[in-house]
Amino acid sequence: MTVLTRGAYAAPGTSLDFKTGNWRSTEKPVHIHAKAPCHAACPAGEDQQAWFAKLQEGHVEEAWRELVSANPLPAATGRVCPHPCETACNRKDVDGALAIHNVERWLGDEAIANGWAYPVEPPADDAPTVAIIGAGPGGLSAAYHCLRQGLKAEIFEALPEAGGLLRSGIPRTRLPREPLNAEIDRLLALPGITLHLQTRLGRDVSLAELKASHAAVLLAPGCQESKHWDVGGAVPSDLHEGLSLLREFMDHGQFPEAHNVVVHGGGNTAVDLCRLMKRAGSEHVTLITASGLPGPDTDPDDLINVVPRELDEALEEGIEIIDHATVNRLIMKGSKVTGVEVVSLKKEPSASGRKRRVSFEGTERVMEADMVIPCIGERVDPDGLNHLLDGSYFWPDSPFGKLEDGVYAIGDARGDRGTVAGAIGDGAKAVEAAAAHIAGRPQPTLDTRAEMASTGLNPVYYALSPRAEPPKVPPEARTFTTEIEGDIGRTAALAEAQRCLSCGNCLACDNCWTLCPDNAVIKTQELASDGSHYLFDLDYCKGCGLCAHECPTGYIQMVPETA
Amino acid sequence: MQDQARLAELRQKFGREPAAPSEPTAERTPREAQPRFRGLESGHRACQGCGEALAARLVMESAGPDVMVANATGCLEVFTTPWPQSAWRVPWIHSLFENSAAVASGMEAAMKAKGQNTKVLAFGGDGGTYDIGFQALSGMLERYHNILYVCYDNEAYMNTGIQRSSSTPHAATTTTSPAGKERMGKRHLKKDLLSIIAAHHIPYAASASVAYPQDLQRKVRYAMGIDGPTFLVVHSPCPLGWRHASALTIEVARKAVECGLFPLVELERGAVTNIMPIRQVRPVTDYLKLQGRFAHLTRDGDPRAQEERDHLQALADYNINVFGLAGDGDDPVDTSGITTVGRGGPLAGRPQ
Amino acid sequence: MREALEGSQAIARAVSLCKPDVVAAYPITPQTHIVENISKLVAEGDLHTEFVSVESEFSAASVVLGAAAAGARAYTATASQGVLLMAEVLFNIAGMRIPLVMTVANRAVSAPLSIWNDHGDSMAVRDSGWIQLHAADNQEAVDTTIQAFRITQETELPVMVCMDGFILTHTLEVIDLPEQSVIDDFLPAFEFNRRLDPADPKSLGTLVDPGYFAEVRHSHHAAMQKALSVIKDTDSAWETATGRACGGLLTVEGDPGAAVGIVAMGSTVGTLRAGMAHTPEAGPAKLIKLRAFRPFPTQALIEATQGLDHLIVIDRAISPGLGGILGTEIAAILADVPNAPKIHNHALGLGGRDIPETIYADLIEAIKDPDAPLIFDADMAKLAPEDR
Amino acid sequence: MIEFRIHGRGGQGSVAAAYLLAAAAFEAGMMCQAFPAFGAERRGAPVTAFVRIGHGPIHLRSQVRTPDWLIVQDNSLLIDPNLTAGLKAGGSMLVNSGRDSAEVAQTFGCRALCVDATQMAVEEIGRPIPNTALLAAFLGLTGILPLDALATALKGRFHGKVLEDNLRLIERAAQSVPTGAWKETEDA
Repeated sequence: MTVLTRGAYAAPGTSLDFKTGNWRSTEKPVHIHAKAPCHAACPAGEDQQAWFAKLQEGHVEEAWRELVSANPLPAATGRVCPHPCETACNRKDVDGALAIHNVERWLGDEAIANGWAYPVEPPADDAPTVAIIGAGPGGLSAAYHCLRQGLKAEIFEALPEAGGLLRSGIPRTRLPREPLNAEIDRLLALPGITLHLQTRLGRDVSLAELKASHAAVLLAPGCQESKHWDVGGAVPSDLHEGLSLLREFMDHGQFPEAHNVVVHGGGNTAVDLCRLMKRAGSEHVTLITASGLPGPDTDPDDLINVVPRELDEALEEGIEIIDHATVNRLIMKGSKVTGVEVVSLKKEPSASGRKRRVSFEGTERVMEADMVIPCIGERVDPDGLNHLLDGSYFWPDSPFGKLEDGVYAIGDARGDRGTVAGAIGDGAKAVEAAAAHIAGRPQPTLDTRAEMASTGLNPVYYALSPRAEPPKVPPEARTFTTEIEGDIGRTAALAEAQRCLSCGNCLACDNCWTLCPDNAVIKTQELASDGSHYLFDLDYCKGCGLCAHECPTGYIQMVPETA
Repeated sequence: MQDQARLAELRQKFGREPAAPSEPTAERTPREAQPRFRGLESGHRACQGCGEALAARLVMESAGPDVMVANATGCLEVFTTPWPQSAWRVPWIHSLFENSAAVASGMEAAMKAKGQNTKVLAFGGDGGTYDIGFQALSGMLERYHNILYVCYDNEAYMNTGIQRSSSTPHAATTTTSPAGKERMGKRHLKKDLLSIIAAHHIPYAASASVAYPQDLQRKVRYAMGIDGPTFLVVHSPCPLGWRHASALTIEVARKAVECGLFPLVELERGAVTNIMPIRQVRPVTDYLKLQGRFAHLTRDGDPRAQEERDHLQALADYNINVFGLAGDGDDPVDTSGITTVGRGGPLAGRPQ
Repeated sequence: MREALEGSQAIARAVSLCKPDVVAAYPITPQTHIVENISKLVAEGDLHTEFVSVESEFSAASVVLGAAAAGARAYTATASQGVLLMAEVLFNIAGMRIPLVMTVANRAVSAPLSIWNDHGDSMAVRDSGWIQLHAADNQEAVDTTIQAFRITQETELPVMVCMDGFILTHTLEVIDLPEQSVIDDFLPAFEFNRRLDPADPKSLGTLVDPGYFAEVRHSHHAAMQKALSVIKDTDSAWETATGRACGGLLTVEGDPGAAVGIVAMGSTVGTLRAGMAHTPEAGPAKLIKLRAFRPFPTQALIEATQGLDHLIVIDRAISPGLGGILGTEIAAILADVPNAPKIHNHALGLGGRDIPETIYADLIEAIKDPDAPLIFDADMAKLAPEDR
Repeated sequence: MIEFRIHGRGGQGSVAAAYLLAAAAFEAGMMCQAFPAFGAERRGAPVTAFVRIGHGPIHLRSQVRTPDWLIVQDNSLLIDPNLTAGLKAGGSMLVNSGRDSAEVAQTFGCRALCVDATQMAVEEIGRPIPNTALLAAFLGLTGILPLDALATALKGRFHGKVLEDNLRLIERAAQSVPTGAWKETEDA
């Protein structure tokens, strides 16, 4: 029996005997570790938030190591990637997305300059060897991830140099040779990677041999064959196909002369070509694309697949773009083209669900042209791979690229790819699956965590801070060889890191600890079991939801009591 | 020296500071090892999302263990001390509704008489401060007691079930200022208490809000360092009385500041010495629409609602003009009171 | 040392001898001279105390509550409206069992406004749970004030020392003020183990639910009953220290064989004593001077009234609609006592009405008059017929 | 027991006179009691104060209804026919007045003496406060208490020049009346 105290005084802190936790009727707070949208959007599988966290602490090398745990070629991707991470960045509607792309490049360049070692160990002498077809970004990534999985890698490349599309399909104004060579050389120098140049599948080696001699085969051949292009059966006699024109230019430094150029297509190659032709002296360069230009109402499916920055630069340089259109007819004088008839067109939904292209009668118009360049994409060279292709590409069912046991597809050769970063991500995933296959482990699964939308954040806690922009060569000073975009620099890179909202993950801001009216958030000195610094004391938490509402990052969410 | 030894003993006993790395911490529970003074402990019986409980907890953390508290009758008193339990870890006394300032005066006189330095705090709600305890408060200030008086302002008599006080904002509904065919909630204005307090020419008087805990705690620490009467009014939303979701307590408090209806200002010897500029001034409707007590003001098509909204907007504009609250983004003080976050906590890792 | 002192001045000096840490008071007639004299002692440096000049009696009571709770010996004084303005705090002080001392310079309660003496004020707070001791003269007031500090400390019950306003407070008489060393020996240093202390931070003034409130009140009542012996013992100790007693709970004087007894509190006792001496023709009486009104010395009163046929109970306040307060209480006490005297209850001296020494004979005479009025000295001729 | 009633006007020191007289009695080894007729009056209004002195304890606390002595501090009060109400047979009245004593005695039907105490006070202490002079004259007349006792009581209340002036004043006032003229009623 509790005995009355004189005057009914109470002893300090005795309210702890009264567990208010049972007042929680419906919901309790939990830490959810949602995926940040940058991470979710990154085809290479980078966790930008994680490496920005290291940068915030001022640990640049650690940030790079964190970055290359997914992507071994940041100096390259930091120059060529269309950075869907920035498009997804929740900060874009506040004061501009983080300049993830530029910081990535800076980190990659820093690693080259400082000779930082990749975070891999040499594989054991008796480690299984994986065969990799193609030394483009996908193949290189796969080789690197083999080392991370304790496997050896043997790369077979048809060309005399490694680099694939990075070397052959991207102008130096975007990706100069020096960082590309340095990064590829550093990677290929890692013990455990063997490279066979000028070794072509179907000619020098066969898939069956490789399957027999290696623990797994990873196919990263890229797309080397231009797709056939004609307009109603007509083909100009002097037809220059886009990618080969670009390769030619990059090998010889010259373009055929033309005054009015029409480029037909909607990818980076098309835009690169437009800009180079313009710079080479063509008076009018027009891009005709079936896709839409970026805008508030543009459906992501409909959006032109070009690095936004590049598109801006192209417009800046005077390239004309006709969107939602196609070349309906070539106007020929003999076998030479003198003009094109353009018609408006849109991708409309069809009964099957796949989009179909519908051109609209009555919108035809004619424009002058003395050169038409199709830039509608390439297909996989079918040599030695015929039985694995479905049309022009591989179409693996698995996100890990598995075509059959021990054989995986990587990169552009997959019908659903199209970026360097995607190829790099494929390399990592394919190796992960292959390693599991080799070791007899269960196949890996995808990270299915929810993505943290901007609506899940509480933006008031973030001080406004404008996005850093790198220096750029002005349009009039641009050449064929000088890199247009400059280095963001250390100061700006570190400042950008501070702008990371840490979407969906704890940034140890103390808000929950500070704002709990019930003192039911406990701060821990060591990391709590869930990796944060905070515990919910459910003995006292009344479930008001204040911590979740005031969590800047959406890391705290209220879930049903029974969950 | 003696004070230091005593403080050390108190800290040891009540876990005011984190243990140094060399100290053994194994015997302390995580709760005991909290790197802050737990003056107001868990297990109190405040409503979910109670702004007053939060405000009191923040005040106690900054005030520290070497204090004693006189608490007026009200929610805070009732929910913290249902015998035989108490949520307080400092010496604390509740006497009556209207006399916390006077009881505190006596405590302070006792400390003076005995040559002790323990700081005396007096707590009251808006009822106990703006209304019934106003006289005792005025006397306390005039007599220049070394007391920090904290008013937890939730703008009505919440303890008795939401009756209007002189702190209730104009046009807010309470059970004694309901809206109806003839009335649009409270007919009168919120009393400008801070000006009256400041007119006592005391060293320091300030307003604070639970939405800005760092600012609030800075003000408490500042007041604690003053030997003389100081006054702090803390805007403390009441989810029950203001009729908003319990998770929105901070949001509502923040909007009150951002729209200008609850200016955060500091006055020394009656003169305004600091204000917290509003980073982005919001219309009062942003604040009103979150709360059921203003629901009658957000009805479409009611000209009376429009008029009262405009009235409240005019009052907010008045505050903004009088105190110069409209913030300029480039102003270095713009974010001084605003809690912003970065990895590793509010102060860590911010670019200087 | 014997001195000719005004009552208020004597009280101020007595309080000063007890070395209070905190004094808080608000001036009100007829208490004013007490606080003025204390202020003067402070101003002259003769009394080292925190003198808090509050803005109301309500705050005066609140300040001494806070001071005592914080471990200080605390004192206040008031009267009349001041008592009523304090009322809420007085209940609170007692309910929290806070030890402190207050002088009430008894005065009538308005309306109509009257600055003169009666007991309406202290009677209005008789249920507040305070010890109430009445002084019959200024020497008793001084001695009781000093004793009160010891009693409150021992019982953890607040003590109200009641002295008739003007009649005592403003009367100069010969007072023996003890030496400081006598007080220092008599009165232990102030200790209050429930005090507010950061080293042992208790919470005082909690919310008590119905499951324990009855026990709170019981313990308070029990403490009051235990205080009876403390009051008595303290007076004995005082007598040992000074050779002077105040009469413990109550004293009986006059003719021990008399059939008539008179009970009175405060300064009335002296006048009745003089009347008895100067009008022997009225007959003898047993004069019962009641010192402790709360706690009520029930047993002592029963013993004192044994053998009496008539007991005249003098009130200096009434409970309108019932009668005299002391009279009603004593009637209730004696109701079950065999052969209890017949009670004649009269109120005298309301609102400062002067009580002449002839009152003694008049009261004795009135025993024979079954219609003797409750308010004994009220003159019906002064009332309109419909107001009689 | 000897009872006194002192009549005056607010500001003339009537209550102080009562206290001084009682204090003087205490100094002379007697018991004493002095108190005002408590009123809410302000400066200028009639004021009454009472003194009882005796060799034994004084219990009675009523106002003095049957005084042995009256001391009247203000000439203007002589218009009140009730001034001498209750004055014991053979009681006497000392009046601060320039009027003829016999005339006053005849008016009120008692022994009376007029002394211009105000004039003496103005001359000696520079203020028209007649109380100490009247008390001194009274003691000179009656010999109830030695003048030294009053001087001692004054020393308990005043200091410095005020005290010196008053000591001179009471000496002069005591000598201004026929010493011991009313002595026979000392034990009335």
